[in-house]
Amino acid sequence: MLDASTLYGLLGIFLASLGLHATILQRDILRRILAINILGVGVFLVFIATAYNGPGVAPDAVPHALVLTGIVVAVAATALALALQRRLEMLRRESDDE
Amino acid sequence: MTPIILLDTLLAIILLVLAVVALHSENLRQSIFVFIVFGLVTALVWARLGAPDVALAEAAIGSGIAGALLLAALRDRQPGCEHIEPRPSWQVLTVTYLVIGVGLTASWAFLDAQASRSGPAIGEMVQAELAHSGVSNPVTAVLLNFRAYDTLLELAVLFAALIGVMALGPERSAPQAAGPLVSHFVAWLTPLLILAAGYLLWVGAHAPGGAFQAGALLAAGGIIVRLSGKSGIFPKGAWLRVLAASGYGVFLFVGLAVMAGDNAFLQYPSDWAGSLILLIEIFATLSIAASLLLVYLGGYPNAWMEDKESQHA
Amino acid sequence: MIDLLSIFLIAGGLFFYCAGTVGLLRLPDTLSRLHAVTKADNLGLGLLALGIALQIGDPLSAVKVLLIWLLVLAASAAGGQLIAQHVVEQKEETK
Amino acid sequence: MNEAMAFVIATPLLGAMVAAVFPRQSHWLGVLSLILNAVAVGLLLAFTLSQGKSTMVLGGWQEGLGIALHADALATLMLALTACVALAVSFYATGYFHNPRDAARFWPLWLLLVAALNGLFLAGDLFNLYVTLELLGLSAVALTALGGKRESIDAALRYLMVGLLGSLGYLAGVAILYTAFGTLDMQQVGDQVAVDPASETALVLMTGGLLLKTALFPLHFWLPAAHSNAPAPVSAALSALVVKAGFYLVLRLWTEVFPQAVPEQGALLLGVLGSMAILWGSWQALRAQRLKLLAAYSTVAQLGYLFVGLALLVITPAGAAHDLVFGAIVLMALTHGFAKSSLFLAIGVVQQHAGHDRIDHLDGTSQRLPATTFAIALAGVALIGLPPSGAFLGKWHLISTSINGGQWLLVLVMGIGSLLAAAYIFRVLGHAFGEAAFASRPVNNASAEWPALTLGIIATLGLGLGSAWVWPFLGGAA
Repeated sequence: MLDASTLYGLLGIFLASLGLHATILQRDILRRILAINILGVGVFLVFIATAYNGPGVAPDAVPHALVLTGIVVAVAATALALALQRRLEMLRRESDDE
Repeated sequence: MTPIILLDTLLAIILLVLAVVALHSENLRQSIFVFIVFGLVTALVWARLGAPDVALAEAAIGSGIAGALLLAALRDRQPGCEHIEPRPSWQVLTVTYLVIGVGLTASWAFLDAQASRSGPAIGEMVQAELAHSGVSNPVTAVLLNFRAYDTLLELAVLFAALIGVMALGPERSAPQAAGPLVSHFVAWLTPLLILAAGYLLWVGAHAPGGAFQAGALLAAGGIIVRLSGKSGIFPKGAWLRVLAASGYGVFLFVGLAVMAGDNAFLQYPSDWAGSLILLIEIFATLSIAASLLLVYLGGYPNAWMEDKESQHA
Repeated sequence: MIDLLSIFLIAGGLFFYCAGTVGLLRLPDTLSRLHAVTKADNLGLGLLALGIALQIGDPLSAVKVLLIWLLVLAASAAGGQLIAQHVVEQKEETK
Repeated sequence: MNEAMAFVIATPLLGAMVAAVFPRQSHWLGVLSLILNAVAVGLLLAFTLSQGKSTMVLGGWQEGLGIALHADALATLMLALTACVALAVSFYATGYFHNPRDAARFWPLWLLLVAALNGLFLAGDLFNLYVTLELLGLSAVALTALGGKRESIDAALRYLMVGLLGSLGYLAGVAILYTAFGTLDMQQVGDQVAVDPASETALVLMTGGLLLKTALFPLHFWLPAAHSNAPAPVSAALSALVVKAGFYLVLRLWTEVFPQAVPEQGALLLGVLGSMAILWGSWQALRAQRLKLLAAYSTVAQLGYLFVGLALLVITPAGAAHDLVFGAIVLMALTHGFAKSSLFLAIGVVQQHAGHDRIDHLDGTSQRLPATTFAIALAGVALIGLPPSGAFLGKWHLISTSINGGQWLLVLVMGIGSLLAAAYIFRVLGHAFGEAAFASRPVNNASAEWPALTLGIIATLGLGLGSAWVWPFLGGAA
């Protein structure tokens, strides 16, 4: 019998694989940023699945805290990546105008 | 088949479908909207797995703020630059097989790890020491006491991203003022959001919530205010700089100050732990909100310096 | 009795949700889709909230659920108006 | 020694904060906080030399619940390298970033990068390492983008994506380890690791992620663009320190956390990849048209030596020979850190004076910039591995261990690598000492030139002549 922890752990690995695949293969940078976010969610899901101890039992709080940290780090990285991309497009437009 | 497994399977399928659509939809705008929905469903999964703190953060940051960032990036994009040649099929095939291999190996390892799980997890130590941490929400205890150092560095990561974004050209121009209905709604919603953020911050000590969720909520309020064309109410100049840096600054000062009493770095005296954690969280909330709002601007914020320098930036 | 009322309200809420979703999928243009979704979903959520509020013993929490409904109402009014405004502007541009 | 450890991490973090809040004063605030950092590192090094390894569990909790910091010989040596290079780079940067706006961006990011490195070298916790890796990665990317040109931004963006992929790979490994062992503490994980699917897969995922970050061939594709398009002081830090951080973690993981689970084939693979990195990196450095690109490819090659050393370390059974190889690796890493930062800073001086860094047009540099040319020569001696540099001793021990173990292929690779390194260094020096078309007076710009020269002297003379104490220090603490 598949328990929730196993189901969601494997789902996390599946999502991470999908994200990894698209991160490597996509060309458009916005799509790659999106893909790497999904890869991150997949890894976080493994942590949260591990923390789950079954219904009615308090889950392990440590992975929850780790994932919270991970979410903030991910959004920081996303913001930096998008700003770099924005700058790149600005410079591209300038050089096209010349 | 218990009903809960049915629900789990359904959630898993929805999540997978959303991920595939977000990753491979032809239309980038659609991809981003589906990604935002993906974030919200992920938050449901966190709630289902007994992680309400993470669910709140995911909905506010992973889906909300990240979605706003992506949408803003999409709006900046000039039409016509999306034409990109597809990759040769040998590359696609190689990567696909490689990723399948990695995924299967990781699944096998995960199953093995679950089966062979040995010894008490540190989660049990958390429960045992919770009473000495100064708060009763175990996630807050881990974030701000047991593993406070991680959180300190994480605030530094956010700060690094902020300074990095600032070096990349001018900020996005503010949108023109929205219609009367929206302005009215924003005027009504903003105090409510501030109230909700304050509540989340305070409640984090003993129930789901805390600095990150509160900060993200404040930042979301800030983004809405900015989108409605009223940026005048935000702090400027030195105040803004202090605010952005205060998150890890206050944390660091507290961490060092407690060493005066012959303690380790970040070892709060147990009588003071609750108050010190609240102090750190207040500044973390404000600084997270300021940082997230500033990175949303996508470049050098005009408000960072109040003098001539900012005009050329 | 209360249970029965809850079931009735929640079922009604679900019905309106389904109607709204069908409208979203089947109607031809943005404005009419918006019309279907905002009306039907707001009513659906209201019924759901009422049904759930009846199940909560604690009156304070029940009020909270209804407050959530009010917030969503306000947000969807503002959001709907924004989308509609956008559509109108686009139409004027293409004219 | 808790205070010293806390200050090693706190001084650059505090410096970043005040430099951001007072942007006009950022130059001297930045230098001041790195001087204080160097003092803290000096205290820690002195303590570790006399007392051996020390440990602090943050928050005063028991290890496992709280995050542990360990200062052992290896960690303090890396901290000392970072502190010295950081000071030299900082003095150089005060003259490099004339524009106050650039300075206001550079200092907070640069101090956060140093804080991340210090945190990474001391960390004893797998998830904390992830956070330090991300802090390191994001600040390194943002610094690379300070170059401002389209190539710099392009390189920074690719650097960011690769870095994120690497750290998520690492994090996936941590997730599996936590599932299996329920702890994040490196020692506690190390006690439980065995030859089982969970440990082996975690090892592969974490090593793979780190190899991507540390640019081992063939995962080096992003490095030359990033390192050659960043501003000169940033290039120096990236090549000398940041890629070393990834190698340092692989070394720690393979020797302390996973020694039970490391398969022989893993060592073989690292040896092969390291050898190819030596040959390919040296060859590309020889063909490079620009000085900065040459230096960047030379980093690819030098990382190869470190991984060849690690492969030798894994297959050498514990004992005197094992300790010898370990010391040789550390010595080579330190020497490369000093030499490469010296080279990049010197190139920065050349570039600012000549307006370009094309190797074929450098004739006459030795007359205009004698001190800088001397620094390039000193760094070159260390990169080739000539005596009396520290790299000579390191390479000598690696080669003699290979001969004793019958690894003739490795001996051949290291020989060819040294010849290629000699060729690319002498190609640069040949042009630098060549006759210029226009006679020009020597320039004396001490503030820009002495940091490179000092680092070069430490790499060649300091570490070469003083290296005898590295082995007892490492051995005594191990």
